[in-house]
Amino acid sequence: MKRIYMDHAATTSTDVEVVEAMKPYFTQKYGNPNSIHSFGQEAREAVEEAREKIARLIGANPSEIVFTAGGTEADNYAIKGIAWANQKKGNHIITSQIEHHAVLHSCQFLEKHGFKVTYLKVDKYGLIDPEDVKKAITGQTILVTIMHANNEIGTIEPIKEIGKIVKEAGIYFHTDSVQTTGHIPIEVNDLGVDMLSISGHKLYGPKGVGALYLRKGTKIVNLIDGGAQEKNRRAGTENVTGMVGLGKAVELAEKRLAGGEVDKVVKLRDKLITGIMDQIENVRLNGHSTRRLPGNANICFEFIEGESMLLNLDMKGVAASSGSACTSGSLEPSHVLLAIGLPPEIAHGSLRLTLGKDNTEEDIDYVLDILPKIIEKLRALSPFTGSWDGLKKNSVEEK
Amino acid sequence: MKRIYMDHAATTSTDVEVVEAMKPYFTQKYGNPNSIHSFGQEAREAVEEAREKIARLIGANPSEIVFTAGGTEADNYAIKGIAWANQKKGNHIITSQIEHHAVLHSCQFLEKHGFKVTYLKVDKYGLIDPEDVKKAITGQTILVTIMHANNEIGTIEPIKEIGKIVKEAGIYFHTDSVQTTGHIPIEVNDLGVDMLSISGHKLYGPKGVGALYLRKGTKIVNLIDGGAQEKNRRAGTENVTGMVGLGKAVELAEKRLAGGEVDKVVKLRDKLITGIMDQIENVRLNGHSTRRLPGNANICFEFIEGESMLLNLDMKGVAASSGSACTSGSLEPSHVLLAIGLPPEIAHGSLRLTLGKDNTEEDIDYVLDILPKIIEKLRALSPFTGSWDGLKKNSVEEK
Amino acid sequence: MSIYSEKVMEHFQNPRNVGEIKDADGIGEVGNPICGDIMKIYIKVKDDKIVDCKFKTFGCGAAIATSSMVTEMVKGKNIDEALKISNKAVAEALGGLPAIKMHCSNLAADGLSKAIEDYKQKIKIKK
Amino acid sequence: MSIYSEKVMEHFQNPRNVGEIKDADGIGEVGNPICGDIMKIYIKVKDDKIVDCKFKTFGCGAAIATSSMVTEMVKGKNIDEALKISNKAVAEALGGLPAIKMHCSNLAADGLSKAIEDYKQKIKIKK
Ligand SMILES: Cc1ncc(COP(=O)(O)O)c(C=O)c1O
Ligand SMILES: Cc1ncc(COP(=O)(O)O)c(C=O)c1O
Repeated sequence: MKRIYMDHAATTSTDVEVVEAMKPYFTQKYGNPNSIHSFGQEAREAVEEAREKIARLIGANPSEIVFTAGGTEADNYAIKGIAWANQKKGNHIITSQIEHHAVLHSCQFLEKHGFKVTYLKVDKYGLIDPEDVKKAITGQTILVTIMHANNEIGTIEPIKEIGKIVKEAGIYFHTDSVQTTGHIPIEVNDLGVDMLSISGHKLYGPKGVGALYLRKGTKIVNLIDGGAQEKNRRAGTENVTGMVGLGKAVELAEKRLAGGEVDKVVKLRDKLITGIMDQIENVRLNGHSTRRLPGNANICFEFIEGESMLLNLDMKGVAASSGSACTSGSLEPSHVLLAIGLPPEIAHGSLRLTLGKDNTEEDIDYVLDILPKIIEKLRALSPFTGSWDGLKKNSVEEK
Repeated sequence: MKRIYMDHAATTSTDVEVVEAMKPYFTQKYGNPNSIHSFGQEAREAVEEAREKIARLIGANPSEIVFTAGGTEADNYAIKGIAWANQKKGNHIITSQIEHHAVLHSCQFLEKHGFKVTYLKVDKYGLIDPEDVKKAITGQTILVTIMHANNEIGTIEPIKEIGKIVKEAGIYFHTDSVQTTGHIPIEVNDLGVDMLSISGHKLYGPKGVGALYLRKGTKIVNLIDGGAQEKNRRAGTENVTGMVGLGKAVELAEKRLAGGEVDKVVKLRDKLITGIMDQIENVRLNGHSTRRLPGNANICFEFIEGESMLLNLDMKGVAASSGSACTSGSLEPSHVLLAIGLPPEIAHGSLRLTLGKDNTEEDIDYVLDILPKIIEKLRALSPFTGSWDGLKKNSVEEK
Repeated sequence: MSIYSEKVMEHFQNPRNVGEIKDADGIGEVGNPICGDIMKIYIKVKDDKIVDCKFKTFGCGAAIATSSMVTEMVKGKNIDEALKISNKAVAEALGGLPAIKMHCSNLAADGLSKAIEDYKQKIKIKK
Repeated sequence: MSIYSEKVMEHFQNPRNVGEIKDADGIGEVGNPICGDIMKIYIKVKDDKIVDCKFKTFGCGAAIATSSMVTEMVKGKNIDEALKISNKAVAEALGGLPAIKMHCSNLAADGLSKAIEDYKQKIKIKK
């Protein structure tokens, strides 16, 4: 069976060229970069080369790049690290309701330790109003952390505008760029951020490696203590293959960005969205129509539930995801979909199709062919099809 | 030139079989294990298989294995996690002076947050006296963390004896097993530990992956917050290739352990140590003669400094390490060598040769051939050769 | 490879007894829009025996498969036997469910019980 | 590949002017056993000119190479010129040193200065 991967926001395949670049560092140049001997020094060279590539992509200095084990660690490091290091200055953090759990749960950890967190609301497109950031800043605020683009609905936030406000207030500014780095152009000085989180496996690099851009002079406490690696900022023997892989992935992404890859993906995405909206009734596009990630299509299909769509798509060879609770192990549907104002029963019917560099026009045609049938089949099973009137909101039981 | 790797305590090559096992998960089965579609589920299956292999090696239940990004993260997680989760019970932690920096610096982080830490002394062999652990326990003690074997001098600690004492006191017991897992037999119930840190790249697995054994019922707070991965114990998209690699490495280690690999390495190590002691004067073996890691030889050569030995060995193709300050970026020589009572000028002259599964009798012969000449050459440069009398302890300047 | 057993997937793909019974003798509704699972079970009873059973379900794979399974299990049973069918029994009949699905999405037997209660209530009123 | 430049490695492998000068006119010792670098510089002076210079060093690659380099740089220089040789100049002559080596192991010029001071002291006493 044909297999079509449309879940690139969840993870991407590791590019074949990336794997090739990593290979020698498994079995030949396998030294510890901290070792003085040639095995160590050849690994060291590779790590520093990778660091330079990342720095170049985002307009930073190589010494401002700290490797981590992924986007989640980068977020934890930035948020907890700034909090611990600057608690004498203040105990207030500003973030948004639609951040990734890596950010939200880091904030919640800090709330248990005496910090106060403001979770900013978003509008129906998932956009944060920079003015809200301004209003939320107090004399106690030490950090603002707002994601560059949302992983579920794809909305790209006005980071540059927020950056100006935060800079004026003399506060640290972090952005979770896991969904944007390598996919849209990024320049840390243009965005005005002090910290920026990157994850390898979202841009055709390996899983288990990421980076935090850390502006020179930023006062931060380590998340992971131990050896003197990463200039004393992140302990642990360097994941050399991972770093080399991330470096290569970034290099390839830079080329794609320069080569107009974004336009190609946007065109496919728009064809997909339009095709669905044209063919199927009672659907809603989540997120913003233009301020969105190139590959992201997120649509709610009323009267049915997300997981059942995913299973049907999977049986037809299409990999997708949903903001339905059932796919996450939690009970509630996606906090992002609730934050943009969707009622739970509609949030459960979301389908996220995220396109990548290897998706083709044929892939889109295929999905546009099978999806209407799947929706029809599931709606035939639904007690609500045609209207939500059957939903006895007050009589249904909690379990 | 012949290249001989004798720095296996720093890192090992990734076994060719391990790399083969990882490969499909880069470019084919690249799904996110949390995704419901087949790409995700085939990755999930691989991750759980790897978990089972690790559990089997150490006599644990698969649900008690939490993957991390390495030994350092496992140590940080265990120590900080227990501290934060149990601070209402007490604020005292017991460890030793010779722990890895991943442990020591985690403890120092906690000291800044109101915890008290006892750093137990060791004897001249680097051994901890279980009675000292007993004496150090107070009503406030919540955690004892003692390494299974020391990474520099190879001394294997009496974990089982300590485990009994700690268990009797009803306190959590963690051991850093980074240097022992896969190299000597380990059984968590026999050792009596609640937590045990593992690192992939010390046992022919990939770098950037490790695991923490976490006994069922252990009350711990996460180090890395975010998604619900690892049963809510360690957030971040799973490093599938890393986990698969660690699983395979553990599987191969289990076979080697069963096949008497340890004896082979011990024989080579003893030949190396004896050969050096017989040929060169003014040398001292660091660590214990028998209670030591199979592959570890750590010897001080008086009157000369470690880095200069390493450079000379490297020029002859031999990769080794030293406890000299010059190799670590810090100013002081190894805290381990100081803790076993060596004066700094002697600690600086340490050479660590750590053997691995692929070292041969010829490798040993080669080192025994070139090392005496190197020592002789360097001693000819030394102002102290023959005696330390020239060392004007009081007149030398601090810089 | 799937998060579900083959049996679950089989029922999910080919759910039995989908639909409503217009002149049902009892209707049971369980679930919760927050959790994302709502099941409606319709029964037709004759001489204390369940002669027909249909369902409509809004929910995940487990919700749909358990609904389908319970309608199969109940047919031909008398009311007392039917009331003994537990959610656990339905899950077992499907070859098990993933742990996270055991609570929220495994309610079909409860739905059936509710339908039977509804039937009993109606009978009472008639009498 | 090495942590050091080629020039450093060349001096490290083939250090110039190793040894002691038995009847030295000045001896300078710098360093610290904690840091693991101790250098002894011996000079022979004739008409205010340094005519010979030797060293003995306990230390890392940088310590040995800088010692060797300074003995080369100083030969034939008069005392005032020799005093102007800085640690930084020695490092530069070697094509640079790794950052972590700039402090602890780059003391050879200080050792030379000390040897010159020692010589001046001795002269004074003689006078
Ligand atoms: C005893 C010990 N603990 C912890 C570590 C840290 O492990 P990793 O390098 O995987 O973070 C090491 C090795 O570096 C070690 O030898
Ligand atoms: C916006 C965002 N932040 C953080 C993460 C976490 O990154 P990682 O999975 O590399 O830990 C993800 C993806 O999972 C993400 O989409």
